[in-house]
Amino acid sequence: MGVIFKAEEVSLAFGGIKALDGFSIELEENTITALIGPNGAGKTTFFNVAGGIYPPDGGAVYFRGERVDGLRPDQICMKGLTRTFQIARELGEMSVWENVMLAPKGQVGERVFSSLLRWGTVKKQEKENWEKAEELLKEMGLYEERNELCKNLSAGKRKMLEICRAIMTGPELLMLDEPTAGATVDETKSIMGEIERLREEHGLTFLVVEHKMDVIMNLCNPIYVMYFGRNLAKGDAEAIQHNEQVREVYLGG
Amino acid sequence: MEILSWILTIATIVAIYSIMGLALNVHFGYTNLPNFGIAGFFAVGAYASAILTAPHRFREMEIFAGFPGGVAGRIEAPFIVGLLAAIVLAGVVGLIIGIPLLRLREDYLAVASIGIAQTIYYVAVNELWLTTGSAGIRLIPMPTGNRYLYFLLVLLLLAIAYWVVNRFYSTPIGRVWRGVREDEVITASLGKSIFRSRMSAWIAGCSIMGAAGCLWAHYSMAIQPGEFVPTTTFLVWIFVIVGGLRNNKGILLGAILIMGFFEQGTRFLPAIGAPYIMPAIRLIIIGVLLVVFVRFRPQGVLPERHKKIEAHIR
Amino acid sequence: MKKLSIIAILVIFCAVFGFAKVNTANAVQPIRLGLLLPYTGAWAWVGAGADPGAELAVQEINADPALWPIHRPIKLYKEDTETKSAPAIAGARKLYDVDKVCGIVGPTSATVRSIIPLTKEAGALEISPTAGTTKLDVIGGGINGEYIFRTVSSDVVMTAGMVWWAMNKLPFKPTKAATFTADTEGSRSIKGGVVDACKVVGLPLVTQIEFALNQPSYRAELKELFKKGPQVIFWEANPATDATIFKQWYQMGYDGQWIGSDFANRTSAKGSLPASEGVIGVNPGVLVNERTNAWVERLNKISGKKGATPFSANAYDAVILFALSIEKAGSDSRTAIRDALRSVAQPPGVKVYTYAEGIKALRAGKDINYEGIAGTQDFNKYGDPITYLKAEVMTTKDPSGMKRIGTVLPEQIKDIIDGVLAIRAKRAKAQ
Amino acid sequence: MNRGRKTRPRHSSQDGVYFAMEDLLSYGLLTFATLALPSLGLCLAIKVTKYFNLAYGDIVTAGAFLALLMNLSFKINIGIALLISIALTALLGVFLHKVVFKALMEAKVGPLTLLVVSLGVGLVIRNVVLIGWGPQPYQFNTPLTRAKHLGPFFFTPNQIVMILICILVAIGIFLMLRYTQLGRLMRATSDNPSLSLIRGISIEKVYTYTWIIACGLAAIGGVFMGMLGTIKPGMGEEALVTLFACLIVGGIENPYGAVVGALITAFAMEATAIWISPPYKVVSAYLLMFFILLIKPSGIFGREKIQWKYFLGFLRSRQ
Repeated sequence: MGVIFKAEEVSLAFGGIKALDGFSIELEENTITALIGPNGAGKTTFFNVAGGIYPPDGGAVYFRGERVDGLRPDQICMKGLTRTFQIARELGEMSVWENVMLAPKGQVGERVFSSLLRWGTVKKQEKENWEKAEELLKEMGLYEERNELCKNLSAGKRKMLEICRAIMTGPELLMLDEPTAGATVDETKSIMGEIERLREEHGLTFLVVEHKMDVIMNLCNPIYVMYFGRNLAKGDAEAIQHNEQVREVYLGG
Repeated sequence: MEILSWILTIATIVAIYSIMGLALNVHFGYTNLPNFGIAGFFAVGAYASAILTAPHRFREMEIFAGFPGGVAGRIEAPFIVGLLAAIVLAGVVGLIIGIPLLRLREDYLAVASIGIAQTIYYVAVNELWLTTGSAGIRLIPMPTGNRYLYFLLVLLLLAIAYWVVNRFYSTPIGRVWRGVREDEVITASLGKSIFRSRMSAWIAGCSIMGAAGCLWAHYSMAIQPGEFVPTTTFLVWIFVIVGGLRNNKGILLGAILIMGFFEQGTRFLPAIGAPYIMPAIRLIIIGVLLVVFVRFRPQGVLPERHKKIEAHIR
Repeated sequence: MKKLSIIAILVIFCAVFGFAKVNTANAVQPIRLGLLLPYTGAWAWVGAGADPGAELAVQEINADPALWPIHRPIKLYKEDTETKSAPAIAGARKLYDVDKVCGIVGPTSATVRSIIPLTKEAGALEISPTAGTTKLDVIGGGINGEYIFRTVSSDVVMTAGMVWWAMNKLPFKPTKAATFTADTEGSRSIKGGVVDACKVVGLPLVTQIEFALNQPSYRAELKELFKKGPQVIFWEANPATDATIFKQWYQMGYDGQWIGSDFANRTSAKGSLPASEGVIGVNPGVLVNERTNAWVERLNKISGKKGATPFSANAYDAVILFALSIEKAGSDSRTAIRDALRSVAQPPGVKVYTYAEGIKALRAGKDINYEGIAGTQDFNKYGDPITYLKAEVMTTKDPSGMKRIGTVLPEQIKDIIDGVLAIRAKRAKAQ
Repeated sequence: MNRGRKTRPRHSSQDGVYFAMEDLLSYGLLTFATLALPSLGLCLAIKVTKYFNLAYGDIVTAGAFLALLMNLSFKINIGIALLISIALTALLGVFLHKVVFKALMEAKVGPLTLLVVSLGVGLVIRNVVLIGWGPQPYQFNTPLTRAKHLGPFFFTPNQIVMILICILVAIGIFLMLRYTQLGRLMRATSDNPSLSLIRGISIEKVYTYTWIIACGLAAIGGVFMGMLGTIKPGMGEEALVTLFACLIVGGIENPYGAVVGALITAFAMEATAIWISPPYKVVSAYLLMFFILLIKPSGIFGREKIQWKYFLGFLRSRQ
């Protein structure tokens, strides 16, 4: 067990407003860490910095000991860190299977000439990727909709699709931004089950932003609390629930 | 049946334009790169092949007619070299132009690419040593010797282009391109480089346009800069949008409908008043058609077809 | 949906061709003659000018059934080149294959080269009334077989005329000249001719400027042009550009005598007067005599305009030559007409001045030499005639915008033409 | 030597010195006068409506031809003809907006769709003009005058009036944008269309006024182009890409940038004609646009800094 991901004193300002103000976080391998905080605390901004959408103004982000801040999103993803989005964003005019099959890394057919010339390899890879995707879709209950266009899916299903897509990139660290938002109770359960299963069977690490406290309390350890772009508290579910500051922020904020 | 011969001429022109339509589909339909500089890449392909394959006699005649003989006619390469050069050179020009352009928002890209095509046009007009200027290059050999066989050659290349573009759609690269079209941020966060994906689509499309240019040069056997004006670009856009953006069959249909009927079929209509009125009315109809289609049927006559996974894996 | 569309296309095509077929079901099969001109696009004024000439010729030929060539009337099939290759090819293809014409009158310099392979393949005769480009000087001649002729002279002739006029007819003797031409083929052809002709007569060219057409401003170009103070400027552009050039030239207060080519015509004058007062154009023109005056009057009835429109005489001659060749050939077979052309157009035949005269002479079994309105139409070995040139001056005093000030006869400029051709032959050999 | 044009121009080669810089100043200012106002109008239209209108060039043409109609057919003085043309062209713009673009904007289609539609609209306008007037060039019926030297400048009286009008109108538009209620509304709509709706501003009204102003400016530009050169159906279409070059150089949504961009583009074009090669005059505008896009895509007045590393765009490390 080692530290897989570390952010040190990350800060970022938008036109004078400090969205991140020296925020630090450390993720242990094979854990599910939660990041909570009231709206506007900077959770999504932190995801965007870690995912490479914004380069931070100050501080550093390390993944497996390698500095990754300032890299492009695709470079970060290729290193094994995949994130999802708070509001499910889907590739609407593409079908579910295409969405999922877009994700795997190292597809030979992503090069112009290979896609035209190396038929056999491309076809073989497609079959392999689909086998993986098929299994995943079945578990997440999306298999029936595999040929649907994504824009026709319900909000919960889109969320599930997004997680499927992220998993298909074969990440080592998955950063999920509100994975159960908009999902029904059953869907929430299957998402939670999937996260737990992936951690156990594949040794993945998770960072989860979530508002549903029951989900967090059952699933995650440790929990980081964020407030106005700063660290507020860290601890297990028990400790956080009894932390005075946290209660004040949530009730008073 | 000599009427068949005329239909064959129209069909050849339609087929060559269809290839450009397919390339536009790679740019705009798949990857959302609104290329309004089609005429420029068409010109690059046409000139590359024409300069390489023009016979020595062309150069002698130029000099006799009081013009400086240029590069054209020095090399006398075979058709296949011209075709490859057209494809490669159009791709290279696309690469150079793409570096600044592909970082732009779509509508900026559209406007900037018009300027690029115009620049290529002015170069073709003014660089006499290279392009023989506005007089253009003639005596370009038709590789098959006769135009019936040439039509078959064009059909063959259209079929290849169709196959390539179709294959792009269903292979992983097509998924990446369409991912870029739908949402760049997601596609990037799934580990796909946006710039590289856009660039590969851009170059692939430009090369196909170059191939179309080469075919045109060897068909008309004489090219001149005046053919590579924005109207050419707009015509391709119009039939792609009417026929069905993102659907390769739709593009072929659109090319037949717009190019075949509006461009050539109207030759059979009686003239009204001054001779410029009928063509003007034709263009007005095309303009109105464009507005109506975008307003009421933006997906065109044939919309995008989504493949089922079962069909894909099989 | 797909099937429906395909059926719709088929129906449309059938309807269109059906329409075409019905048109041709006449009692006496007319002789089909193609007229391929730019009715739209950059050179629309050329098509508009030449069209009435061809119409007039057909009207005169068809007027008396007794004088119909091979006892059939002539019917014109018109196609538009849009001044672009693709429509020109499609148009010519339609003329040869659908309308089954026996030959084509047209098109212009811009598109003629795209049509040549088609004409060659059809084995037909093509007479261009408007393509003056020097690039046709060799093409139509012996190398490719004799299928391209023109009733307009090569730009070599016109430029020789321009330079001749500058040397002989101006109130002063020029010592410095300049060219000011657009970057189009026609203009470059003119420029090349002027450059060589000036060499022949020994007129130094101090400045040679090329410019892009249709710009909003030519001030910088004009400034550059007059830097070395040329007294004569040989120029060619297009009507829209002429208007800008002359307005700005006038505003900038420059001097100098402008001499233009066939592009210095009434369309150009209407656009650029009064700034272009005094500008001279040397272009293919009819002689001024009773015969041509009567011809112009007849033409005016058709065109509805005053005076001879550009290239109308050339188009007229081309159609007449076709009709005479058909009569001479005795059929409307394409190759037969082609082979008959020289024996109706040039010496040693009997000189004839009208169609009626010519056909009567032919029926009497004589060889003829048609002397056209635009020129003698005696073809040299390249299929080119040396036509009459006229000099006109742009002036507000004439309601049409241009007044004729003189004629240039072939014999006057023969030396210059021979000199230019010699220079070019030498240059081609040196390569 | 002929026709009484005895007066030699003061600055011909006989006088020895050739002041290319002076020429540049005069020619550049005149080209600027034809580009500045349509460029400003196009800028306002893009700023408020958020799409690139390819029909704008043809609206310029329409403005010129409407003035021509007044000037030639109804024998109205060119000044009054210009005013009438401004009104009519503004009407045309509002008509186009209400009939074609409004519905599409309400349907929330992307800017690219509107761009393609405007292409079709432009085709229609251009060819209607062609049917009405034919392909030949026209001139306004204005007296022909010689240019005179005024210090370093070399203008005809009409051209001086044109340059003055151009500068005054541009200043007027800037003041309007800054100090009037309409100007504030336009800027508010530009910054945040949805917010303007919430605050009870009728966004439709702002669009209408924007089109009136943009098309009015287009008409002035068209008439000026016609005064300097000729009037023909393709004139606006040919100018359109140059106008876009002006905008991109200055910064697409910045009115000051549009005018300064027009100034820079005009001088670059004339400098190319003087020192490099006349046929490449227009190309220099495109290349300038290309260069600005390369180093500073938001234009000279844009917010971001010049990014020289964009030259190696494909190697850059950030999105």
